[in-house]
Amino acid sequence: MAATKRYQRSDEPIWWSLFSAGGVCVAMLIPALIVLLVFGPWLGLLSAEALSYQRMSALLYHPLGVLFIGAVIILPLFHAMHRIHHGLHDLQWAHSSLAKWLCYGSAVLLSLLALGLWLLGVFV
Amino acid sequence: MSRKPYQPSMPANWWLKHPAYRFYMLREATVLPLLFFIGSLLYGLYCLSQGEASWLGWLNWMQQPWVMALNALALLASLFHAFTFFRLFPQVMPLRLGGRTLPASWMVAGQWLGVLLVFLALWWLLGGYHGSN
Amino acid sequence: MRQLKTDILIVGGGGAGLRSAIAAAEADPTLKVTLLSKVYPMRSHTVAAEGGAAAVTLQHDSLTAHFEDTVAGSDWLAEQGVVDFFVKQAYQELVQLEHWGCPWSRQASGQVQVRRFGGMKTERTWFAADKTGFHILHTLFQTSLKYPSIQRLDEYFLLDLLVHEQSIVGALAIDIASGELLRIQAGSVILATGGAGRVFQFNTNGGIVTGDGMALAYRHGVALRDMEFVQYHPTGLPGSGILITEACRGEGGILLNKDGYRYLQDYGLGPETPLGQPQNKTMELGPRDKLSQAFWHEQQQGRTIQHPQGDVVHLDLRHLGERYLLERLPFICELAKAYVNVDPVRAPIPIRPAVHYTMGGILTDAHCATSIQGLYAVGECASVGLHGANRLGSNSLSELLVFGKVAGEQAATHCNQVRISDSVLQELANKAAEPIQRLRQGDGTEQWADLRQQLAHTMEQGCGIYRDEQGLSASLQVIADLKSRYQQLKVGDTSLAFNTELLHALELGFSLDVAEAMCQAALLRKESRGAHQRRDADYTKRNDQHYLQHSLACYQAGQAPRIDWQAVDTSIMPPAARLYGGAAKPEAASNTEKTK
Amino acid sequence: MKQPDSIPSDKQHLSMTVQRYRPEQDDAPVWQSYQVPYDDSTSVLDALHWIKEQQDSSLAYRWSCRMAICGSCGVMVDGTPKLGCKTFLRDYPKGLKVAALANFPIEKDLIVDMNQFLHHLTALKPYLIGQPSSASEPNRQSPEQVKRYQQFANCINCGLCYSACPQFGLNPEFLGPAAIALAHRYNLDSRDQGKAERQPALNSKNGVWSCTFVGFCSTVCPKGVDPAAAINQGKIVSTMDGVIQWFSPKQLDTTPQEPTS
Ligand SMILES: Cc1cc2nc3c(=O)[nH]c(=O)nc-3n(C[C@H](O)[C@H](O)[C@H](O)COP(=O)(O)OP(=O)(O)OC[C@H]3O[C@@H](n4cnc5c(N)ncnc54)[C@H](O)[C@@H]3O)c2cc1C
Ligand code: SF4
Ligand code: F3S
Ligand code: FES
Repeated sequence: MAATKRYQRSDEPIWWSLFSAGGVCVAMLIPALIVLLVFGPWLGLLSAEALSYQRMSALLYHPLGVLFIGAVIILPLFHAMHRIHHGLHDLQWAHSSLAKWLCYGSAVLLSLLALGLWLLGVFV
Repeated sequence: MSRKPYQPSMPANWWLKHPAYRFYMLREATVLPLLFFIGSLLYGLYCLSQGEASWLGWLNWMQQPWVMALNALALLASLFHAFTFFRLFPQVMPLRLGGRTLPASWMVAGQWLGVLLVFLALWWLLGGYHGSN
Repeated sequence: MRQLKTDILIVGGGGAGLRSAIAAAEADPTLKVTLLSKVYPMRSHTVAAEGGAAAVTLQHDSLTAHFEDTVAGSDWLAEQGVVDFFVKQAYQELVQLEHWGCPWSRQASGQVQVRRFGGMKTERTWFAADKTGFHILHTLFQTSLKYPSIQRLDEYFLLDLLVHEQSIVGALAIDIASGELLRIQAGSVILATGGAGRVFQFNTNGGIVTGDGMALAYRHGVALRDMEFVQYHPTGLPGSGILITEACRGEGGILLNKDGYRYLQDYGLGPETPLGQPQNKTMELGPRDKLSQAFWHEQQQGRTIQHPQGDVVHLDLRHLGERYLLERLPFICELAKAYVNVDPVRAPIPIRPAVHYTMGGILTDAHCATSIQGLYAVGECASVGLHGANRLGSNSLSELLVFGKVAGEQAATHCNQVRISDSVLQELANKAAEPIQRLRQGDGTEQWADLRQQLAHTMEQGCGIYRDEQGLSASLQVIADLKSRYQQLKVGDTSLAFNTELLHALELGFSLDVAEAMCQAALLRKESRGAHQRRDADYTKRNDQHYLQHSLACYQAGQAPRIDWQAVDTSIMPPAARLYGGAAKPEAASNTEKTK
Repeated sequence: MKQPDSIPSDKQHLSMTVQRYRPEQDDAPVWQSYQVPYDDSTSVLDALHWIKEQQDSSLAYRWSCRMAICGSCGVMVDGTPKLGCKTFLRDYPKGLKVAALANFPIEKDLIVDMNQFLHHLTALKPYLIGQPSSASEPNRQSPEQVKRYQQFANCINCGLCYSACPQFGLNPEFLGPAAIALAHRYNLDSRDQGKAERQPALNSKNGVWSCTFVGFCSTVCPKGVDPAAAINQGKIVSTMDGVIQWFSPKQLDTTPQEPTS
């Protein structure tokens, strides 16, 4: 069995780690966030004042707000784009590395956008 | 030659052919409504950075029926995702306590408890108490 | 016809074949070792062994004790020099398997655990839950992947041996996938083709256990020794014959007749042992032949239980408790649930005796060599002389390892250099190909399935747990008849690729020869010994004066075999009564003294 | 279909549709139906035997132990991979369809080419690598240590998980559930020191990383091996392995690709 095949280490660990972390966030945080943000006012769980501009910018532009951005936007983005990337392969629509670039590239760009908007809020 | 192996190929719609595959695809598809919700958040983030009027506009936008409907879908999707994800966790990371593996059902229950706690914490953080006074 | 040249050809990918392949590869890595098997190695029937493998392990045990148990178990028909060698090697072989990764069950201290087994004085059976054979086979198979010199021919079927002037020169095989013939030239050949239990109707054996290697060696003039000794396992499932391991009784399971009575105490195996305290060599832990015979008597007296698939008795494990059962006997629980719809935690398992093991086989010397230069045989297909008239459970898995190693090393050192011209070899191969060509063109009327069914039926009838002259003669007659009908076989499937009908037809041909040797030897052994029990008035007792001898069935084309007799090596422990249960105690003690 | 004479009238029967493919005459598989007698204990394998012996002797399928331990008899039953000998007609009173295992090339009728599977198995060095603690005595291993890998040692190489796994269907180079479970088994064995030799293949694209945790492999496994768990635990191992390689300065020079010899 003298197979002298060379194995190339896959770069998946990076994407998979982000995907998994994102998966945890989506499972743990997103349901609560949707319930509160979307249905909170409507269900009377939150007062109008709770979501006021002042409170929200105070909360979000707090230095720890970046964690929030990471947990509910950036990681879920990578989670989603990872699944889309594999889904395209599953559907036999795209096998190329182009699909991979597009998927993870857009996750990166949107993440940068989120960070940028946050920085904008914090410093401007 | 008597050998002529027949090479099967995966039909394009293979994922419709078995309940297990449909379940899998549904799980993968949970990210589509999720993306919409993430988009909503990004939009909110943008609006917040643009000042109060714009933020109020976003809050209004979020209460549009079609936005709410799509986000309701995102909620269902995230719950379904959580359901599948929590079940996988004990498989991927079996926890051992004193030489015994923790029963999977405990770990699943623990995670749902986590969801509940997160909800309460977030509610508190967002000012849920305001509503109660 | 494709051609291949190799140094050592091993036929059979079971425990015996794999162990010898590894031994040969280790003995001389420059030799080309070819492992040929009609099924992928891990499908070999070794995979089904459940209970365990024996070797003296505990402090208070001794080689002498294992020796005595084996010889007494064999009803003094074992070759004592061989047994002596075997008990000394067994431990190292099991350790070797441990070093190769076999997941033996362990004690809390991390040491290997041993369990009780029928006919053994002391706990000395190593086990891997109740899938010992499975783990042994997979460990061997996986280990064999390490050796670059071992080349496998998976799903190749051995058609014949190529023998030139009493020396082996190779073999002819068929590539099952394509139907092509393959001529293999080899310096030595090891047959490790397993037993022949499938010639009987109710058996614990897999479909591949059809006696192929036995028949081929036999046709080439190697004698089949002690073929009349066929072991019935007392606990097979009704219908399928699927084995419920002896380990169930080792763990404390009990056998009950229809009155819920532990009937074994009526057959010299008592006194009754308290529930949950099994005792070696007593009651349920008596030897297999005695237990199967006891069933037969109960059945005669109407004390067995009616089951849709025939008469049964009950194997009760309920008192062991769910947790213990799932830990120690998980596979048994799985099998009982699937095949008889019984959960052993809640209900007793219906069981009946089923043919399990062929003690006899290809005659070899203590080094696994046959009378053909360069041809070796090992494992269940061989008769190296370990089991005599009755094999003790858990001795045969150890046998595969101990003698597999011997065979591999012998084959490596005696890889013979017979010079043979290509044309002579081709001539031999062409001749060997004739039967299959005939079958392929056969235009008869007989169906393989019918003949096989009738063979299995007549063996069960005439050559079962109890035999007599009339029954055996009748079976021989039927077999002779089947053999002539075999000449009229029609193989409906004319394709080349995976023609399994053709293979079944070939197997049937082998089975017929083996069955005939069994019946003929049984007919001429006019005594009762071990697994061979005669009902004829004069033959119900062991008769050392005339029959302390091996039978040798010698092939005679066109007629039943000639039976020769061969002296038995009893140099270490002289024949004595074979006693179990309470009766064995003083006797066993004095035996030990004698031989120590 | 007309009922053949040989069916005993006192037995129930049902329709079993079997996939046929005769390489010497067919270009693609076709279906053929049989009326098969059955009772409570008739397995799919028994039914195939019945067809072969009574109806069509050319039907080809693999089997050996008929007790769910040799791994020969995998087939698709109504689209789900199963062991023929452990699947019972009593559970399909409306009839059933039996086909060759999915995702493998079909050789004839229900027989598929298993060589790729064997090849993948071999690639991962599924044997103990390392020296025993003593040449003549067994290594010590506590029951807990056995338990860590035992489940993954129970694989009978039946290949059902490969038929269940769409990722293997899409990419036959994927080493697949059983092979990775077996590698994991040895990696978890306290006696083994071969992880470094197995890891390059596991770390590669066709190793653990082709799996998207469909999980169906574990559902169909007749022996409770849970290959999905093995692979996904393997993803953590592979990730850690990568991190370690990343941070260990000595390793930085060598490429992560390694010959497997
Ligand atoms: C259900 C069961 C349980 C058992 N339990 C125990 C136990 O607990 N302890 C114990 O010690 N013993 C046990 N035994 C007995 C023991 O398992 C067998 O005797 C032993 O495994 C036989 O091994 P083998 O290598 O000789 O043959 P097998 O494992 O039967 O292998 C035979 C090989 O030969 C090949 N072959 C045969 N014919 C051909 C041909 N024509 N062409 C090419 N290849 C061919 C087959 O493909 C196969 O690879 C048990 C037996 C059975 C049936
Ligand atoms: S993991 Fe399970 S399904 Fe896969 S080959 Fe092994 S036993 Fe079969
Ligand atoms: S089905 Fe396939 S994708 Fe992974 S979890 Fe099992 S290997
Ligand atoms: S025939 Fe052996 S697993 Fe089914």
